[in-house]
Amino acid sequence: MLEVRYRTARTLPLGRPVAPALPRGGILIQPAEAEARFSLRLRGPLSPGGFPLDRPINTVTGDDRRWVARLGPDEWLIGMPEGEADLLAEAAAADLRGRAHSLVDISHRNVGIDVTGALAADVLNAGCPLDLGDAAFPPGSATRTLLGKAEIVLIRHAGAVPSYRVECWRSFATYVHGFLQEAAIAAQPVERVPAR
Amino acid sequence: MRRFSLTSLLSESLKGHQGWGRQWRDPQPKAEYDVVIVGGGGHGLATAYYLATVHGITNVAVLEKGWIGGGNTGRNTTIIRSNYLYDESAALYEHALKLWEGLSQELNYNVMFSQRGVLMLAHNIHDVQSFKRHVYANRLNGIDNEWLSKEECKAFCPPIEISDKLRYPVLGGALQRRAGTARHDAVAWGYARGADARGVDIIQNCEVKGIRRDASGAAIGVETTRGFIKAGRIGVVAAGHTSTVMAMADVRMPLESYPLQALVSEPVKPVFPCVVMSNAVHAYISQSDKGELVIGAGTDQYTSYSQQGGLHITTHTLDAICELFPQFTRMRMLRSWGGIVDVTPDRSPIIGKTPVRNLFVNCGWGTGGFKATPGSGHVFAYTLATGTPHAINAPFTLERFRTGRLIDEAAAAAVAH
Amino acid sequence: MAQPFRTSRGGRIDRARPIRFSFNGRTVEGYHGDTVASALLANGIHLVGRSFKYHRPRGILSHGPDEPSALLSVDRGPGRVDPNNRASVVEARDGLKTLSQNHWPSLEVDVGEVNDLLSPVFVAGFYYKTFMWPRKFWDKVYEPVIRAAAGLGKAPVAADPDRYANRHAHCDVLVVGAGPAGLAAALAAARTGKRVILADEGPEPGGSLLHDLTSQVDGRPAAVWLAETLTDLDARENVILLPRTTAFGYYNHNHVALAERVTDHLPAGGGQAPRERLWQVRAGEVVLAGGAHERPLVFSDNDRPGVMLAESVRVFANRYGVLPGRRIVFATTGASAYRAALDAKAAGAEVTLVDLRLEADCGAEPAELRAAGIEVLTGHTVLGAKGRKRVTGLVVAPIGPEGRIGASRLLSCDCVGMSGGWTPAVHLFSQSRGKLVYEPGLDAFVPGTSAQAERSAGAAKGTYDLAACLAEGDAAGAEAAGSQERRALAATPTATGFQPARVMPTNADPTKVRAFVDFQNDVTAKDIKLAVREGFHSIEHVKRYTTTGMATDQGKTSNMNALGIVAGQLDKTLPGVGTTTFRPPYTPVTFGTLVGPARHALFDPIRTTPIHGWAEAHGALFENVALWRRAWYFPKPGEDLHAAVARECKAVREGVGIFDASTLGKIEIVGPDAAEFMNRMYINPWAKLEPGRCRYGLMLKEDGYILDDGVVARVSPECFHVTTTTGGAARVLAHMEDYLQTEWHDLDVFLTSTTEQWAVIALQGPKARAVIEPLVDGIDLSPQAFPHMAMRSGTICGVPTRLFRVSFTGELGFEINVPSDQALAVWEAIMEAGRPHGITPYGTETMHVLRAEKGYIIVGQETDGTVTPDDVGLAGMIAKAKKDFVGKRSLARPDVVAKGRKQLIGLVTDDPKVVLDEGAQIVADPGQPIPMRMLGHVTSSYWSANCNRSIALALVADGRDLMGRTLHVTTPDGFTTATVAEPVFLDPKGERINA
Amino acid sequence: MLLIACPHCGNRPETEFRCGGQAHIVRPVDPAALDDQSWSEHLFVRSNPRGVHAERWCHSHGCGRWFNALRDTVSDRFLETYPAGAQPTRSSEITSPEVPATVTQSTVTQARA
Repeated sequence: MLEVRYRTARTLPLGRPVAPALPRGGILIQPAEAEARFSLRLRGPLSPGGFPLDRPINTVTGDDRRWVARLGPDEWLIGMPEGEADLLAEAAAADLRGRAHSLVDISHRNVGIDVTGALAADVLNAGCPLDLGDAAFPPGSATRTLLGKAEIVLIRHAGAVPSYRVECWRSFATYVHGFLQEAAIAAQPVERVPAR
Repeated sequence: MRRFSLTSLLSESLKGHQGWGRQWRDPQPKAEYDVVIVGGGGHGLATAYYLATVHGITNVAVLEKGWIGGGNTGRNTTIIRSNYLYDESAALYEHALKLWEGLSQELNYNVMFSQRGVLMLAHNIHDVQSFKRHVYANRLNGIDNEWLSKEECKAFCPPIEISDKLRYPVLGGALQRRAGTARHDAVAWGYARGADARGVDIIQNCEVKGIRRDASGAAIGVETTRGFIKAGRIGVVAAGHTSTVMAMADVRMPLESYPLQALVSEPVKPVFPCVVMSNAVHAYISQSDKGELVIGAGTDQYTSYSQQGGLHITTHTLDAICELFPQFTRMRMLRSWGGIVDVTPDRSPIIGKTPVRNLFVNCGWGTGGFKATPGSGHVFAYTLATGTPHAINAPFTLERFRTGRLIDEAAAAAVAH
Repeated sequence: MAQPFRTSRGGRIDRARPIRFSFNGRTVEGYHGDTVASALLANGIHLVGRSFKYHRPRGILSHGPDEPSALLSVDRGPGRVDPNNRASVVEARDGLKTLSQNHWPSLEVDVGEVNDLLSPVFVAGFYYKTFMWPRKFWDKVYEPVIRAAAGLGKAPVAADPDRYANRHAHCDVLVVGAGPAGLAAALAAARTGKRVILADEGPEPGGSLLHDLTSQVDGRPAAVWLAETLTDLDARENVILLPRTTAFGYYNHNHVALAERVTDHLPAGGGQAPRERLWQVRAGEVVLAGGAHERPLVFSDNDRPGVMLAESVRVFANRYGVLPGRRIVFATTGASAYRAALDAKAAGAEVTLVDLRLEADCGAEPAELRAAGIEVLTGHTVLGAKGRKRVTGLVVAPIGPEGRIGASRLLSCDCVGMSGGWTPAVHLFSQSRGKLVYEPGLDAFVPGTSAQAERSAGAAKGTYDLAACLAEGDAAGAEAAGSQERRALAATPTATGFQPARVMPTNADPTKVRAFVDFQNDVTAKDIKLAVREGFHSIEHVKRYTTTGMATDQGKTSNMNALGIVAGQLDKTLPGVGTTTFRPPYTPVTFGTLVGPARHALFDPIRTTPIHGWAEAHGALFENVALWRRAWYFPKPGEDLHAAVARECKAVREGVGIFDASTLGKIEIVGPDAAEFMNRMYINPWAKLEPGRCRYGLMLKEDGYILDDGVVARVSPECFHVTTTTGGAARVLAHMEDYLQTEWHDLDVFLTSTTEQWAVIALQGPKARAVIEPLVDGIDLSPQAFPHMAMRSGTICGVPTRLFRVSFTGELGFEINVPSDQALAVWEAIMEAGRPHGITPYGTETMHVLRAEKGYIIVGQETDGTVTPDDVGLAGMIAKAKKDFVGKRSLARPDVVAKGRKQLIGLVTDDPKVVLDEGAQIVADPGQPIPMRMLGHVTSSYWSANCNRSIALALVADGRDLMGRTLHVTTPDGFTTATVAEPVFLDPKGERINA
Repeated sequence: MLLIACPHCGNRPETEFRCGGQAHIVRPVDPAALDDQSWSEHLFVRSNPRGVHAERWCHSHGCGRWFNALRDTVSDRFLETYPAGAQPTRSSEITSPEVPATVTQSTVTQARA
């Protein structure tokens, strides 16, 4: 199946991102491009092989285009450009030959939203109950968690400006995107100075 | 017992109310009673009251480890209704409702039973089917329950938002007009006063620490913080602590105890005329005589005896309240609290015998015990007096978990497909 | 003259920024920095409300959150009206409209005041003793009257247009309260570099330092030290300083809830910014420095407007530049009121001070006051207040030896400042389940053993000396941050002498004295004594019987006095009577704050499929199924549900229909032990299912009742594609994971949800094959190559697909699984290809009818959590050879195999036009008396256009033995008759499905 | 809202978890061999102690793994968490259902991890 090239354009639930809008007061919430993603499940010894599987749980390796997030002891979420999906599947098959594992294409299950800017953590913390401080959730962190009433995977990329990827299931994308936009409005600083 | 009446109230008001005596005595425990009831909540006190009034058994003690009515009786949201689906539950709760209807007069204590109607809202097609099933079953069981269109719901309870724009629009509702609320503390006090007047000893600050059994295994009395008390029969009515008490007689129960939270708003002038329940969005709300909106929240997911739950349970409940009643967003939460509810696998109570001779139990009312208080006490008194269950509580055995004859109202409400 | 009681200078108000608001329609002028209470007092307005029960005139008791009496309705514009605001904490601003409450026709003239005359009758608990006769009067007369009288303000009537926000936050040290102790704690913690949050309920941090004009801290005036400290904290990146933020709830594991009032104080309302924000702080350590509340004195008519707390007089004078009266009498049992008296005198008032304590017990303070020209009467009690809508005088008398009360004297005044000592604000400590201990010297409960990682400091711990508060705060902050460093701060000593008094001694007839304990709920000392007399001895009983401490201030000013009176009556110690457990919230919190953004579209996620937009554009109506919104039916212009569904149903059986089944749950089950895992989870056998074949699977809970169902395809020997019901998807996956992880460690299997990876387009009807044939590549669609219950992989419209040949209609059918983002394109291509065949989109209602015509069950409709496979006629699916599967053992329980269980049957109404109500009950004899014996109920019922009659499915006791019998089914008006039939109404041999 | 130490992810808020009730109830290898009484006890009877309780939790909105925990049901304090299939190190502190706990005091301060 995977060798079949997708010939029909993908219709993303949040639409194709246009040119980035101007960030609203230190925050940019941007639906991601169509990407390929896989859920890899594997137990037993984690040979480095071609994949960085032996990194600690709740970390991500790679860059914002090709990444492998370890979400649990035997679970990895892998993201990459669409065109590389078949290569990954082949590589995984070669690498994990003879090992009981599961590699499931979930490119269409997940939707990505990038949240960047100085207020990014504040906006996420409107619904995400985790400590997103630099010590507890430094760049390179990745975990499944919650945003309001939706489950998400939260990935923090490295960079000068705080930069997060929120991944959610397709049908939750409207809610998650709406939640983040509402949080961005509410996170704008207002006069909180004392009466005097 | 000094009768309460307008006359006695007026005559006392001329004397600075110096003439009122204790509403119930504070006796020392006797060495032996015919019946010892463990737990001085509404159910236990009602049991004692009906033992004395219906069965003439007055050598009875109610043992309460704290103050009477201090458990779930004084912590619940006081919803009273009887529109249950299954024949067994319907009979039990309707029995209670009929007793509620004359309770103030029976006890000579105003328990403020207010038949303001309980309206259960349907938010999806599945709810509609389920509620109609209830309405029809209730009709054949002689219990009032009627289906209302959403417009009729709005007319009955104006604060309800019935716009189609709601996340879960209101499609209609099932209304039991005879249902309502009561003043929870007064129920405990009224039963206590009535039982006491007939000779029952209500013993507060007396915690049961053990159940003594004879060589045959039969229960013969209780060890308490105020000494051993011999008992002909023992009735355990200790909601929230049943597992602990029953373990004293080596009886393991199909129970788990969860925190259940509730809250009230600041008092406001009358704005909410009835009780509204919405299982689909988890909202239970009424307005007390004092003007507070009384709101029931859900249980936490873990067992606990802390009488304290998580904030997210409260916020989740208020999400639903404000969705259904958007005018209440600016109201304020005044007080919140938690109780401990004993939940059985089918979420119906256990009322009757136990494997230990002379030991009886009345427990597992989950989140809905208050409404049953008079009926529960009435049939449990019968069971304690005769040693056999009343026809109404006969199905609510411990045995049913072995045989599989469960009475699962919650499962019958089921889930959306 | 405007603001006649405003001092000529001083205070922290900004005299350069005047503001105007209205009170009961009258314009009130004040300054930026005023509260509504301070501005009202500046204008000489003391009468601001009526009490709950007796409608007595009430004024402003306090300057802070403990205010029980001055409760106003505040109008901030349309939809922004709310009741019961404490005037002492509402920041005055331009344009605010405030209104007093609980009176008719007006605040000045209130008919309800008749209750005050009837107060001898309306004692504590009177309503339990009467209103019982005649019985019907309760519902019709008594209760409505009681209810109308109860309540304070009026509930909002319109939806709230404001925005509310939520923020989860983490810190190492959370400091609650920014008074001297809290500031010192925050400073000490902040210096370590740890993350600190400092929250204070006031608009301006500083606590008592904001009105302390005389003390020195660290060699500087207190105000200067405060300003420097705030500047220091503000400059630190590791500190979040939150004014206007009340810590109101202390939950498990140091989860502390704060309510921040973000914009109410802004004249423009703050634009898009939220009105309030809930901070959910998870703190490593908490420092509780929330200060203390002053106690009123209990004496006759102590509730008259103008009678307030002594420290409040000081606060109004020093912080707001308002003298609440020109002739002020202070009445006290402790030293703190002396400072208030001195400050009031300095601000220009004529001052007298009355102290219940004997001169010898008073320390140096009387002399200090006398030196300042203030008359001090020690050893004097207060017999009562004079005046009705405003205090006009205080009657005092000396107490001689043996408590004899001497000749009384009237002290004329227009304001009284009273002090019965202080009650530490232990609310949050108690909420954290820390154990309170009684400190007799302080006559107060103070924090004892901690239950969580917190510590208290300052007045919240019963420490009232400024230097000691600073030292305690510093130590608490440093300890909380794990630092050994301590910094001592010198400060002016504070006089803290105090002797508790329960009720001020009097020689009046105790049954006549109306000395208020709970001001808002109108509970007097004699009410409490009555409760005790009637046997209510536990403080919880007293509270509930008298309602003391149950008002909107939750007893901040009254609890200790009530407790003291009960203890006195019973001759017990205070702890012997018990203290109440404090519950959240510390002060009332709006529902909006707790709800936050979870309103409207964000109340609950609305899940939609990739086809949703198309369905919307084509006129579909939708129904909610779990979180999903599914297309219910597609009416053409003029069609109702009935007409649309009839058309859709016929279209499927006669041609071809298209249905969006994307919401079905899907799980990819992969691994060498996948088949064994399936064997254990489902009642069916799986080992022999060939790859490329499907089977309808049924799954039970361990109690034997049906949990879920769905078609399962074996993709390869080690891979199953499982489908679940829409509502059951998450539940089933969790159920499987639970067994896999916790019971069957021996199985090598992995589960991945693919519900949203695959959209599912169901194409059903005799022409289904013809429609997709031109679109599909790589799959031979012929009946021989691709029979019913087969699954193939290939492409459709160039899109990879898992193509199932399955049917939930009884027709030839396909369920086309395609990746979600491409489903809309495929759907549109199929619609295009189907147009010549009359392809018809249909919704869930038609799907339900079509499957009912075939007697296929829907889990959740035919089953309800109490139904076994045999009950619905599916016992034949149970794999006989399997020794075990989840739920198998429960199927052998006695009452599960007994006769009389309800079984699935078909019902055919005698009148074919009658469509039964779903949920209708079934009886054998409609003439029997109530309660009737019910045999079962209708689970599904529809008009079947294809059968040209109504059809129904029902669960009926021993129903399979009743074939052909006539039964009676409830209708809204009575009963109708129906005949028991096999639950298949169309194509009983199932030929169409194999077409 | 509890703070729960997932053995894989560390301290996480309770809303990410699902509680699975009493731990260490092993599903019988051959349920058919049990009589009705034993089977109903397996299904329904729970120790429900007032004190230290061994219970199951799943980090469902995290790593998805089930694990076990010892928690005091009076104070709600966790004593420890440990992987599914393992035994707790402090098993001796579990409150036995047959022996009533003499009021467990909640005096221990919360783990400060």
